[in-house]
Amino acid sequence: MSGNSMIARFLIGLSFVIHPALAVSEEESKCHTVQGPDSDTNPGENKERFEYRITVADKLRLSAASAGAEWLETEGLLLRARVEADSDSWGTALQLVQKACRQAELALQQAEYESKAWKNRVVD
Amino acid sequence: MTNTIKVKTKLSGDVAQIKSLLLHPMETGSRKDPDSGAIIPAHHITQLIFTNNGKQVMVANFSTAVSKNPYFGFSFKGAKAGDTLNVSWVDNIGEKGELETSLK
Amino acid sequence: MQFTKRALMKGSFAMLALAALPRFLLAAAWPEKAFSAPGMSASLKELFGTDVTTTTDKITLKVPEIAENGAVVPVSIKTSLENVESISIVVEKNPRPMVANFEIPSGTLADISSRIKMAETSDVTAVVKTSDGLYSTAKQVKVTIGGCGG
Amino acid sequence: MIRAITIGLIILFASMVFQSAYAGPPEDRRAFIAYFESRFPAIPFAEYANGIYAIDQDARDQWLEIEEFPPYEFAVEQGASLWQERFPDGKSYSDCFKNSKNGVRQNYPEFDTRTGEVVTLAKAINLCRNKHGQNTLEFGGEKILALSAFIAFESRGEPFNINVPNDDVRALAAYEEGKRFYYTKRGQLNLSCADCHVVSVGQYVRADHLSASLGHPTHFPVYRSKFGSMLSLHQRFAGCVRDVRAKPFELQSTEYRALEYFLTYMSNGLEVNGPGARK
Repeated sequence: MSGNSMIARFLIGLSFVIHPALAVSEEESKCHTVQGPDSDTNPGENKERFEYRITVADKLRLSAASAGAEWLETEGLLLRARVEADSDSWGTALQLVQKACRQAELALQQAEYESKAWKNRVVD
Repeated sequence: MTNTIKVKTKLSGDVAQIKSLLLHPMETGSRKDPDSGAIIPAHHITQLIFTNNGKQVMVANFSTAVSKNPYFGFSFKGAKAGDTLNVSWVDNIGEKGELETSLK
Repeated sequence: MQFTKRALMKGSFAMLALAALPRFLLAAAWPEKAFSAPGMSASLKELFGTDVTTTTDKITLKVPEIAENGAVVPVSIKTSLENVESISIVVEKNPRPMVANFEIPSGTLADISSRIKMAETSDVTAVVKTSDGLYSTAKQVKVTIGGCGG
Repeated sequence: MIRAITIGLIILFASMVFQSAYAGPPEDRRAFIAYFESRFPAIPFAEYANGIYAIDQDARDQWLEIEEFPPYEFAVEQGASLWQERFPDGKSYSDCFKNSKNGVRQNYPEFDTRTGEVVTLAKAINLCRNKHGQNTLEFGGEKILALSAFIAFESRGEPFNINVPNDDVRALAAYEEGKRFYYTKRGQLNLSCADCHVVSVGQYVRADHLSASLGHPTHFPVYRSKFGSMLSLHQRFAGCVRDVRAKPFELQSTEYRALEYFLTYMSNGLEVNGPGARK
């Protein structure tokens, strides 16, 4: 890895920087995609929809955690989602859940891939 | 309790080399508490004074921009083994520290 | 480079704690105005009555080129100038540029070292007051934002 | 003739497979050291104990200035007085750490064949306290850091001598777990310890040079200028894990203890030079 690409990796920061072969496609994803703010909201059903999705996301997060692969911000995103939901900001809440859910999914994929891949990096 | 002052002295002829390390937070007064968000008030050493056998050999005046747990080193002439070196500091809220040692 | 137990222990055994005595009665007052002045020129004027200094190569200022950590920048100053009365460290870009001032009575060598905080990349200036005026020398120290650190 | 060659090849091949499949700790360590030696031919082995200051001259000069009178001396002093305290049963720490005259830092982490656990120095301090009816000190807290600093100080100059007993499969499993942790990419940045500290060693991360893994544990605990306080190796691990944007593990967790076991074994032969001073 060159110095520049190393720096680039750090600068990318908050975006997903998982190897392309690892990315979970939208079709495979267990997470619901939110198209934009409020596009997915529907008075009366918001609460139910939110609770379902946050449960899915949190389960994925816990699976990632038990694989020792949980990402730094995932739990925080879910906590923020809960705060938004409590103040009826359903659009924002669902977006945060989606982001956390995708993070958890990618973390799990990462753990699965790494369960074998790490061996290829051992200095020998 | 740990003294807030540590001193190392070295005599070469009649020159005493003094190195000192002080235990002090040296708060600038512009830092915020990460939890409460409240500004942490300035708390810093203002003067550090060295006397040798009662004669003042150094007065160091510090602002908040001297590093946390300050280090200060200097040398003076006319010293001999057995001289009494006194080191003392005072800070902006009136706290003090003092240490006395003999040169060797 | 070895840091031996012996070298350090020697230092720690040299200490002896005593009850506090009011040594501060002996010293001149802490120059509060110079330390709270917001600009380099103002802080020099507060302390010395003027901000005019003569640059000289007779002051040796040792600072790093790039600070490892802006919170702890080692600074050493010594000078071959005669009749030195005080040495000051000034960091131009600090919110309050006057960092420290050391009063040098006769018999004390004009040779000091300390560690200072720097808010950003700036010139560090050593100002030496002698019986015939103010002298200075300056060097730039780069302060960077670390990656991970240590 | 052909048969002899075939058999010879089979034996050769089998031994290669055997070797790579069963590369044990000593082989790992030799390869690890050889890697850094080929990356930095000018740096003598012993220098790796100085961490980043082995490869960054400007930073080294500043570090040496700090070492003129390092702020960790307050922690060493505090640790020395804690070490001398007597427990209510009349015993003290020196009763738990048998060969403490030559220091003990160099022997930790130690694999306890009785419990099957990796025991780090911090763990050993608390085990000692518990054995003599004392409460458990908070990991990463001031007291345990002061004791660790004092113990490291008393052990200076002793070469690390971590043992992975080859007659205990659990010891090898713990070592392997640490090794796996070390090479596993994690977090949003998808980086392993080795990505930064082996593959990209010496390169910049923003304004910092990446230090070599060889020698990483020798100087802990350290006084970090950034925090103005002492920091344990596990707190540093947590910092790195956070830096790659993964959720850190608990201090003294099985994961970090295994990692410390592996990493310190890699540094066998380097001298204890803790406590250290870092930016």
